[in-house]
Amino acid sequence: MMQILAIDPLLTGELLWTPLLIVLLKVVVVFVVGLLATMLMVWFERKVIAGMQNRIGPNKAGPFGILQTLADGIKLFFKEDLIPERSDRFVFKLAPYLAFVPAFLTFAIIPLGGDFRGGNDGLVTWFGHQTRVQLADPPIGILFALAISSIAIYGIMLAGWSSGSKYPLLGSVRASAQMVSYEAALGLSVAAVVLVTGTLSTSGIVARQSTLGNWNVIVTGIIPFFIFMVAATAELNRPPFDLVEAEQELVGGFNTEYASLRFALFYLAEFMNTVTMSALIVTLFFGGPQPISVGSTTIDIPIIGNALEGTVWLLLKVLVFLYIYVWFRATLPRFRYDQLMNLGWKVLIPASLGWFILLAAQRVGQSAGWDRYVVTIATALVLLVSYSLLMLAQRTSTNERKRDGVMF
Amino acid sequence: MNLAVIEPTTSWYLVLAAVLFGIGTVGVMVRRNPLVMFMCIELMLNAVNLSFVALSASLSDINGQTAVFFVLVVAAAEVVVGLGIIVSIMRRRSDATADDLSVLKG
Amino acid sequence: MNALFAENLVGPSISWMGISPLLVLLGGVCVLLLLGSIAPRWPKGSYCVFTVAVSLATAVAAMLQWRDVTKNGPKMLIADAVALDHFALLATIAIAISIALVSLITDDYLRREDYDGPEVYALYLTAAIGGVVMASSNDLIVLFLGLETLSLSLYLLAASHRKRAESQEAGLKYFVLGGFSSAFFLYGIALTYGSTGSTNLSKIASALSGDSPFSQIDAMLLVGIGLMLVGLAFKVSAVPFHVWTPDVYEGAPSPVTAFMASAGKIASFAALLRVLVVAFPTRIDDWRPAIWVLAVLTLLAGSILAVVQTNVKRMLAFSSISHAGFLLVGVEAAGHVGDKDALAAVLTYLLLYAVLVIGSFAVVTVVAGKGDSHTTLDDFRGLGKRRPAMALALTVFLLAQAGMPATSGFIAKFGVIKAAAEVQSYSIAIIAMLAAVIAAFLYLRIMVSVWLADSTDDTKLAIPTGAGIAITLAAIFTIVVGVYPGWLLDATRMVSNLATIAIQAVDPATQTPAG
Amino acid sequence: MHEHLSFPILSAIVFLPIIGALLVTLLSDRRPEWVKLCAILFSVGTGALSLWVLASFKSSSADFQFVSQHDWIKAWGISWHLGVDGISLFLVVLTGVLFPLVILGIDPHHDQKRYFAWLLLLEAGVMGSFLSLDLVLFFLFFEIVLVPMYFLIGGWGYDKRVYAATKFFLFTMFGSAFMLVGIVATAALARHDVGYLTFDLVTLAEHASFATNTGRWLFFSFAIAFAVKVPLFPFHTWLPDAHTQAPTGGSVILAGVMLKLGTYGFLRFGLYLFPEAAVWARPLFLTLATIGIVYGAIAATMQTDLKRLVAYSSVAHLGFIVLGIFAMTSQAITGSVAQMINHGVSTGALFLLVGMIYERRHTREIAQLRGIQKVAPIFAAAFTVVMLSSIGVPGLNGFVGEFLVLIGSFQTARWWTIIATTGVILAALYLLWAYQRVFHGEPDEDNSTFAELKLREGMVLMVFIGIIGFTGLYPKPMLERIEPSVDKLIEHVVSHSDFMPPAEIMPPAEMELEK
Amino acid sequence: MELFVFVCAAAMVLVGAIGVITRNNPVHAALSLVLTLFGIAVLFVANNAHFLAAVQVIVYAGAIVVLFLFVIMLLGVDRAEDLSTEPLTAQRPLALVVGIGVAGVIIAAIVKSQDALLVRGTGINSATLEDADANIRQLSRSIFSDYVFAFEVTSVLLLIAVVGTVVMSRRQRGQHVEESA
Repeated sequence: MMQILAIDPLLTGELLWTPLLIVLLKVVVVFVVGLLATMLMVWFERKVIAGMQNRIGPNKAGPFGILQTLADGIKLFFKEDLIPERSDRFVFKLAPYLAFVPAFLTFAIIPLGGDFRGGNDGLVTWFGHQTRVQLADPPIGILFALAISSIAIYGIMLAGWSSGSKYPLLGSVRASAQMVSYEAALGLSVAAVVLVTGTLSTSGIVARQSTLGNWNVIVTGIIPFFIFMVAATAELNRPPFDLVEAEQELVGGFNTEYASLRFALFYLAEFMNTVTMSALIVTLFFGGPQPISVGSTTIDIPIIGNALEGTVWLLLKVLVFLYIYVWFRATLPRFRYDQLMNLGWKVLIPASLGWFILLAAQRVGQSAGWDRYVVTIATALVLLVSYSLLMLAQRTSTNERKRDGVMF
Repeated sequence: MNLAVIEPTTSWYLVLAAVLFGIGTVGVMVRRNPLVMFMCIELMLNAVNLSFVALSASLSDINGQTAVFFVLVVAAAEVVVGLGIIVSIMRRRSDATADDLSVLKG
Repeated sequence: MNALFAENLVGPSISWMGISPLLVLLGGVCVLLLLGSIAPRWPKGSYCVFTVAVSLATAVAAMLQWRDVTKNGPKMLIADAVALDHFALLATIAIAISIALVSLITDDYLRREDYDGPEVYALYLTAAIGGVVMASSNDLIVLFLGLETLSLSLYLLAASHRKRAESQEAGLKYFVLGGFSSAFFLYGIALTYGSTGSTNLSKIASALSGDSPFSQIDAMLLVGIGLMLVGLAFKVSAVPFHVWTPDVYEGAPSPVTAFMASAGKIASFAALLRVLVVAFPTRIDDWRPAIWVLAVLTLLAGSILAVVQTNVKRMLAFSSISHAGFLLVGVEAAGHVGDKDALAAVLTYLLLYAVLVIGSFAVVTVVAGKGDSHTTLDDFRGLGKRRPAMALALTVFLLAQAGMPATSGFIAKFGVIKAAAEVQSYSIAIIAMLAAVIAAFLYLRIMVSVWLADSTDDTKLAIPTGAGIAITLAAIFTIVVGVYPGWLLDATRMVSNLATIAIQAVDPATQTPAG
Repeated sequence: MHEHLSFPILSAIVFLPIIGALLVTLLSDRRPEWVKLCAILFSVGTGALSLWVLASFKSSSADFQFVSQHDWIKAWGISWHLGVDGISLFLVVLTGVLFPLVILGIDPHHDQKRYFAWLLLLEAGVMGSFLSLDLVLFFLFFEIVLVPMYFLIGGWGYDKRVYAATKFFLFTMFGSAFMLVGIVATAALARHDVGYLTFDLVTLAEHASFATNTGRWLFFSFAIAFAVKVPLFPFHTWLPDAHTQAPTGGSVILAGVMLKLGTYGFLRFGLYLFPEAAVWARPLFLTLATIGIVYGAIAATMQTDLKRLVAYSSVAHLGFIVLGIFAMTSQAITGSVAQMINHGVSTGALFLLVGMIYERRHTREIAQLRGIQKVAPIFAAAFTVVMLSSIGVPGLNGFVGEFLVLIGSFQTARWWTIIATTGVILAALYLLWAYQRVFHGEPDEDNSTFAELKLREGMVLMVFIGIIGFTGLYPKPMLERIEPSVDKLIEHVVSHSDFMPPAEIMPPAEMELEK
Repeated sequence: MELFVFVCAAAMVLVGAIGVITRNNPVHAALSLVLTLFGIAVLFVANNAHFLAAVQVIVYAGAIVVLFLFVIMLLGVDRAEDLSTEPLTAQRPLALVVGIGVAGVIIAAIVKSQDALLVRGTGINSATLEDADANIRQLSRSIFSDYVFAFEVTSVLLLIAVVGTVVMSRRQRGQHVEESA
């Protein structure tokens, strides 16, 4: 236990009050930032979509309707708490928390700022203590994120099941199947990042993306980023993969039976997850709090100190992805369920796996001193053959199915 | 204040693992639902994993942790296979328990 | 460039030739599955032919290695995790023969049951991989993985007849109990690891030998050995851990039952011997009594319970338990200074029994008819009139299982009894022989039905080609080995003393200083 | 030294019937006369070979003759070692003669082909047992005779045949279970003395010496098998059932030669291998033998079934043989060997006759038979001769053996002999009484149509009666061939134990006077 | 601190385990299992096995138990199992005896040999400020050198799992799923 904390330079020495307070402060800050970001995200999304659809969007509560989310929250808070009769009471009450907590936990490992410039490893000095602008930096940081995202399924799954009603159940089964399916692709693209950076620690990953050319999105050859992006969208159950909430088919999805605060928690978790996922994308592929720098020139934001500047960069980058998500929602039509599954299993997973193998081959070739092009071509050939075999098998099974007249 | 001095030794972990294993054993024998029996087997495997990790720490030897890694893989494969069998059985009869599996007596 | 690759990992050298049997099997699986999924309609019987070819290729690869080992001596491969010695190779060959024969039966069976597809064959091959890994492992973790590979395949195979409730339930039962026993085995590994600091069999042995300080944690080690024994006893279906056997054998599709009783047994016993003889030669006095008790219980319970059965598959299941008892007698003898004759005897027994049991189940498969349902003693009535040749073959198999001289069964039993007698375990030898007498009653009952009872059904049974070939080959093998066993015994005698090799094979440099 | 060595006559004796059996199996069922011809040819051929052995046997030699020795299972020190000496010579001849007679004299009612095949296989087994000079080889043949006999009883016997056959099989197997362990243990223990692992009888007997206790245990492991086979008193229960339910041919063979496997085994293996233990166990076996004699006789008296009566008489007669063997004097053992032959002939003939009665009357109940003498005088005459031989009337063969046994035993086992003598009297009682009930009196309606002896039956019986008469009147050629081997055996026993034979061996003539 | 962690985690483990074997509803049992799994993961961390802790959560909690829940929900077997009636009267006490016996023997052995557990092997590198990945690197070295063969064997294991699902779930040609009571 000690070792894992000892990674944080705060806690290397004896346990004193100051570091403890710093840690507490970080906890509070992360929590508040998270909540705040979520609220803003809700507003942001509504506003942006409204703009895209030529509407005005929320504009009553506060300036630009920015307090709309708060108002909604207060309303939900005071609504009557309903528990369906046929529900499994314990699980029904538990589920929203299971959805909400993981959403926050991921935030703990995202470097929110810090000084990564010039080979610094992100350490900043607060109150005479060295620390990271990050709640925790376990050596297995990125695995932690994966672990949490795999746990996030529980909330949805159990919410649907415990409602004791058919539609939520179907919604939750869909959702969890979707999440499980896309987790593989997600994990494989993360693996590509880990392969090139050689570390699992999130701060380590950030530290290795010092210049624009070193950003993982480029080093890993963009494909893993795309896959991650798509998979993350599916993982978030966001449009165009929001089959969980397909209103036409499933009424309201897994949270149909929920009301008041419990519903608010789900809602919150969903947007929280979007924020976290964007932050994760930034951390993994876009240098996290690193400023944009090409070669030796770094775009420096004046006035702000180096440590805080990282935070600003992070926020800016995250904003871009948040905007992309909203954009998705506004523009893309929803997938059909089988299309979703096909995309996940037959495109994303093979692609991410193949790309991973390609990267690995490069890596091995590099350390063994083989000709880079030969390695690439050979690997590509192998992948091509494998893929055509896969296609062939798929075609065959489709024909078989047609002949037998069964769906699967 | 005294409590802070007590450090759990390896044998604490091992004993905990043994208890967990025992609970799992009882579970496999008591429960009738194949799914739950199966969960109890997972409990047992976890007890083993805990033992491995604790022993690895106490022997200061990484191989114990490696073993856990393999156990995890095995557990995953086992679950897939087991659930496959259970699903294909329960498709016929949705409410089977181990007692209902009485076509084969004994 | 970065930390992970800064220091290059130098992996162990991999002797590809040494594991060529495994590679052949693995390649076979891959090709089978690949082609099976690309071209789903293979001509009739070609899956079977392919599997037979793969298994024969495996056997050939093993034989080539055999020659190599004979010339250059046994060795340890891949970071001492795999042993390449006669013991492993003989088991490999036996397993390969089993798959070949079983595949022959399976072909017609599958067609009869309206089931196609290469999955069953693929599972045979993967099970074989597991078996070979078990037999040749020199590391408990590897052994465990091999065990699981084998077991998972067997669970699936047992449940593979999806139209038959019995089959599926057999699969489930086998699965739950198998998983249960695996957990025990694994816990045993954990405790052994804790008390010796390694999972490598040779390293365990050397840690336990001589003046090592590990004697202090004997209690944990003993419990570890005990738990491993429990786990393996489940797999070899030794009493009182046999409860799954009759149900699973009865429920599983007949060819699969044959496979479980042959290849499954070979692998489990090979693993049992490996663990006990290689890793714990210094703890013989502790585990021998346990094996003794297991052997006696298995022999008696297997034989006695067999007598009251009325279903032939169940009978053969109990008889296989009784045979497991015989094999345990050999294991017990092998405990004595790792007697190499005993090791050879057990392996020979396994090989011969495998052929016998496959032959028997081949007949059962044919008699059982569509749906695998006609397996009671009454269904065998008058087989001697309906199909004299097949009945004769069955008689040969049954007599051989009873240990009748001039059949391979006698050679098998004789070897084990001889091994027991050489280490002066007379009591267990006599118990074994008495159990054989009790079990003989069971075989007589089947023979009575076959020859001496009148048939209720006079329709001529059709004997499919594959099964016919398998039965003929098995019968010929049974007789030939019974009459002229010299060549086989000469070959198996080369099985060397595992314990000494294993200890020699550990490179002193890699051994961590004890304490 | 033997010019015959170039032709392995003993191997031929063993293999000829096997080839015959195979040929019979392969012949078509549709040509029964060919099947029978084939069976006759091969059995007669074997008989001729055995007679050839008799003719060229060197009567003065005590050694094994016509020895044929080859490695068989080299790995285990098992060899194909055949040889014949005075003790086994006549048993071989008896076997060689009896089988053709059975095949000629008795027709099976159904499944002729299989019947003959089993019979020929049985002949090979019996021959092999008598000729083997290797423990494992002996065991092989000893066990293998069970199978054909099992099928003969089970397939062609009477209403409770399956029960009887199974009982027979299991009892005998029970015995041999111990023997196999004993055999293996003997060889394993003797390895130290001999220097290598061998199962060769002569080598073992000459070179091995066992610790007193060990030797006794080993002896018992053999003795149980032989005692069951003989059968000695507490193990005899299978015999009446087997005899009663067996078809006539089976009974003849069973009584004629198969029971002798037990007594022969005692001589060849018990005494020869473990002289000390045999001497030590004398009181026990003498007692059992005596009990057997008296019990068998009394039980025979009370039987209502003619065949069962004869069966019990066998128990009594074999008691005499065992008595003679364990008396361990030259005369007694010579007498025992002679008695084995004589019992084989006379009881064989008796069963043949009883079988004929059953053929005609479909009953064996003594109560239902009456006055046959009137209707079938020749038949009755034949029966009388055979019966008198069985009783042991001087001038007929039964007398020679029984008398020698009694005389010989009297010197070393006085009290047992005295009790045993009552058995002779009882034998006269039950046989004559039975004769009286069956043959005397007025035939009732059923018995009045009793058919007279047919020509073929008569010819077969003539052979028996010829032997009975010849041996009874002129036993010298037989005895002088037996005696050297027996003397050698006794010498061996004496030199390896503290047994002292009576100081002076008196010639039979003098003894007669004394009496 | 360590004591605190241990006690909490142990409580999680045991409460979860007992939950698994006593809760009637399979879903509740599965949730209890998750609790145990988390407890185990915490104990892993306490023993320097960070990587394994993460993998434990990902594989067990994230995949295995989710699969369980899936099956339970898909098949609708979430009907509570009635534990109050026991078909085999002797079974429950017997199971208890066996379970306590097994655990008791093992605990006795552990207690007896607890002082003798020896330090052996190469040592476990723990994460430090300089090298946060030390543990992972060491683990990977172990997997790809000593256990590389085992690692390869796992591929077969996973292959079987794939084939297995196909065998078990593929609809057979001409198969009519029998409806049974």
